[in-house]
Amino acid sequence: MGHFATFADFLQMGKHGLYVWLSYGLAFAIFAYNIVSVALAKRQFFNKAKRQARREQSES
Amino acid sequence: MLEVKNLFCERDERVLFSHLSFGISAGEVVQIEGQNGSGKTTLLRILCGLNESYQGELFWQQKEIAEVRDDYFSQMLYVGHLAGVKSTLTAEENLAWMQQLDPALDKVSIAEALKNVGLYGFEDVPCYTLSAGQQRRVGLARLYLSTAPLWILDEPFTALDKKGVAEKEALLAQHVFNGGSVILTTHHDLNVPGHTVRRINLNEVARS
Amino acid sequence: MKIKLPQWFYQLASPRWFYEFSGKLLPWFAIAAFVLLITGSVWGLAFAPEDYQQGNSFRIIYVHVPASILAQSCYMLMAIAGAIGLIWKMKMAHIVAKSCATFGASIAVMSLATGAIWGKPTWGAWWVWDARLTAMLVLFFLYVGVIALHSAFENTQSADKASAVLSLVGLVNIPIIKYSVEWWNTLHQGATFKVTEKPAMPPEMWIPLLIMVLGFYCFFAVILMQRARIEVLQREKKASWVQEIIQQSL
Amino acid sequence: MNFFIAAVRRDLLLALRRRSDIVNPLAFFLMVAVMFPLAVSPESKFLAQVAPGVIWVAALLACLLSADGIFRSDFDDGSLEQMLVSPQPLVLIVLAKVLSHWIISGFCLALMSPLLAMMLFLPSEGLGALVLSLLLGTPTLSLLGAIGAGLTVGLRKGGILISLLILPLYIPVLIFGAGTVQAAAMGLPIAGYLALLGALLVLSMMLAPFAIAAALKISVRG
Repeated sequence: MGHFATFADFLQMGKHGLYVWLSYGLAFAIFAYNIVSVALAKRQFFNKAKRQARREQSES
Repeated sequence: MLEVKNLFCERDERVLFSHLSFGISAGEVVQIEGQNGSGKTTLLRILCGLNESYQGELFWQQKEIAEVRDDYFSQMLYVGHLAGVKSTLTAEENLAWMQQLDPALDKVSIAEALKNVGLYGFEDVPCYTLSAGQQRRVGLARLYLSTAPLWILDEPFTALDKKGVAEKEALLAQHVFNGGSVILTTHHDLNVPGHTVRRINLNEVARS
Repeated sequence: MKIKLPQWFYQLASPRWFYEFSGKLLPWFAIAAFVLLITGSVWGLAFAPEDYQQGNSFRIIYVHVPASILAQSCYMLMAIAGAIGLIWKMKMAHIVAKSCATFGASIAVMSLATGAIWGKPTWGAWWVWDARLTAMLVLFFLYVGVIALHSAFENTQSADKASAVLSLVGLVNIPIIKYSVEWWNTLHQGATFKVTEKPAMPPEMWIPLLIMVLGFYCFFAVILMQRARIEVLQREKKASWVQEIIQQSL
Repeated sequence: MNFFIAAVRRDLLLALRRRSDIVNPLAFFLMVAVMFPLAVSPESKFLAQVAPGVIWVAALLACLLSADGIFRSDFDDGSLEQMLVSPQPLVLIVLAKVLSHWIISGFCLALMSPLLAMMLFLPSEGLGALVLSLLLGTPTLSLLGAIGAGLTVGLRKGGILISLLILPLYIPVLIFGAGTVQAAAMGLPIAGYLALLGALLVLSMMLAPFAIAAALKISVRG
């Protein structure tokens, strides 16, 4: 495991495990938020467009 | 004087007018017609540079307006829905400020202009004590002061009585007679003595 | 103000061209971002040596520093795009600026939060009025202001132009704010432990940092393009080419 | 120049006719400073220490609150439209409006600040520095506030939004302004601080009017 002897050591990070994993987790969460929000916005747009297309079809 | 070429404007995803072209030369009165919401006010605001969400070209004396802005603004008088009258100032102070703002306002004295709009004796009363019609007339007193050749007037006759309207029509006639021109919107049947009024209907333009 | 611009600039200004071009670029950037971020994190977390003073908490640098750099350059891009939109009345520039705002705010939050977490083991407190952190907080406020202003307008064009003016004002102010905050910080605090002003880092430490920075930028490019593409579709939804895309998605 | 003086005179006249425009920021300034000892501690030693900051924050908030109204009435009654279609340069009109706003807010606040300094036990060495720093710093606050006012004048919910936009920009002025007073209270030289405040003022005088004019055009033209 590179710098660390065992996997447990890697998880523990000396005595700073909590802080290191917390910040990486947070960074990951913000990355994920960006990806998900973009995907949601995209789906929302197409759903709305579809509904509008259906509405126009039923009108005509 | 003023020329509009191929004007296109839409608002809230609705086309107000497209391919709108017209010109106005010295000594002409042009009345913009159309139903409520047909874009009359928008058109007038575009003409005096208060609305930029349009496509097309505007020319003043054969030059693009954007290039001769200062010259255009000093030769154009705009009276909009809002009179631009400060209610805490007196009629006289209001007009004095308008004169500062627009150096083309100096034909007659302020006192005379106020007399012409029937506000003789109201010069030094704060405008909030005046009625809506009287406040409107303070704004219109500008017309008596103006030497600008082009007048753009948005519903100038609202809140005026019959006599007031007739007086304003006579004033327009005199302005046009002296080589000025007027673009206006109004719900009244416009009657400018001795002149024919050219009408542009925005509803027809939108359809074309 | 009439400066002739190269041809590609006008092409880029066309939303349709942007939509098609970014569609081709997107997968490459996405792959690059993924590879760089994974490599950088694994290297930074597991292989880089620990800091002799801070121990393993030093590994937070690999997310904190790229986030801070990106938050600042994202603001710059937003303001420059806004300026281009104002001067050359370019639709695409405003779309880019708007997409920058939301992303930039989220990345500023990342920088602040990881900075605070890093602060706990190094300074013993979650929040320290350190000059860099304070300046980042102000940058976050600037982002919030731009987003709030944009959403307050009903008319998209006015919203674009107004937020462009605000972000330009902010851009002029950022160096002044940074300088004043640093100056205030040295005035009020003794020499605090400066995290980023250390003697030169060994390559095993800075190479993963570089990889992470590149990864963050690639990710930024991916999200920015995606957001801009959606915005393009929304704003051009009456155009026939957008209608075609919608038809295809049915 | 005549036009500039006329524009300043008009705005001052308007403020004089509506006294509340002048009195309200001053009353607000005083009240914030009164709240502080009530909330924290009336002990003179402590108050003397925080007085520079409290007075500066109170002045800053008073400026910010009154900034919202710089263009509002002109926008509502159509005067702003007339300013935009006039051949007079908009930047000049804007500068006149900011100057008159400063006279009725910042300038009066600076004159009133010794009273607050006394109530908060500011050491007498800091008194001159307080007035000077406010005189030099508040014009910058007016200029920046006018940018926010110009951007939000066409919006219904202007009030809280303007603070969101402008407060971050106020930070440098606050730091150097309160720093001046603190330094003076400790008997340190203040020329450097005043020079920085002056530099901020010059810079914002050169750039802000253009930003304000652009903001107003956007608000009116849509």
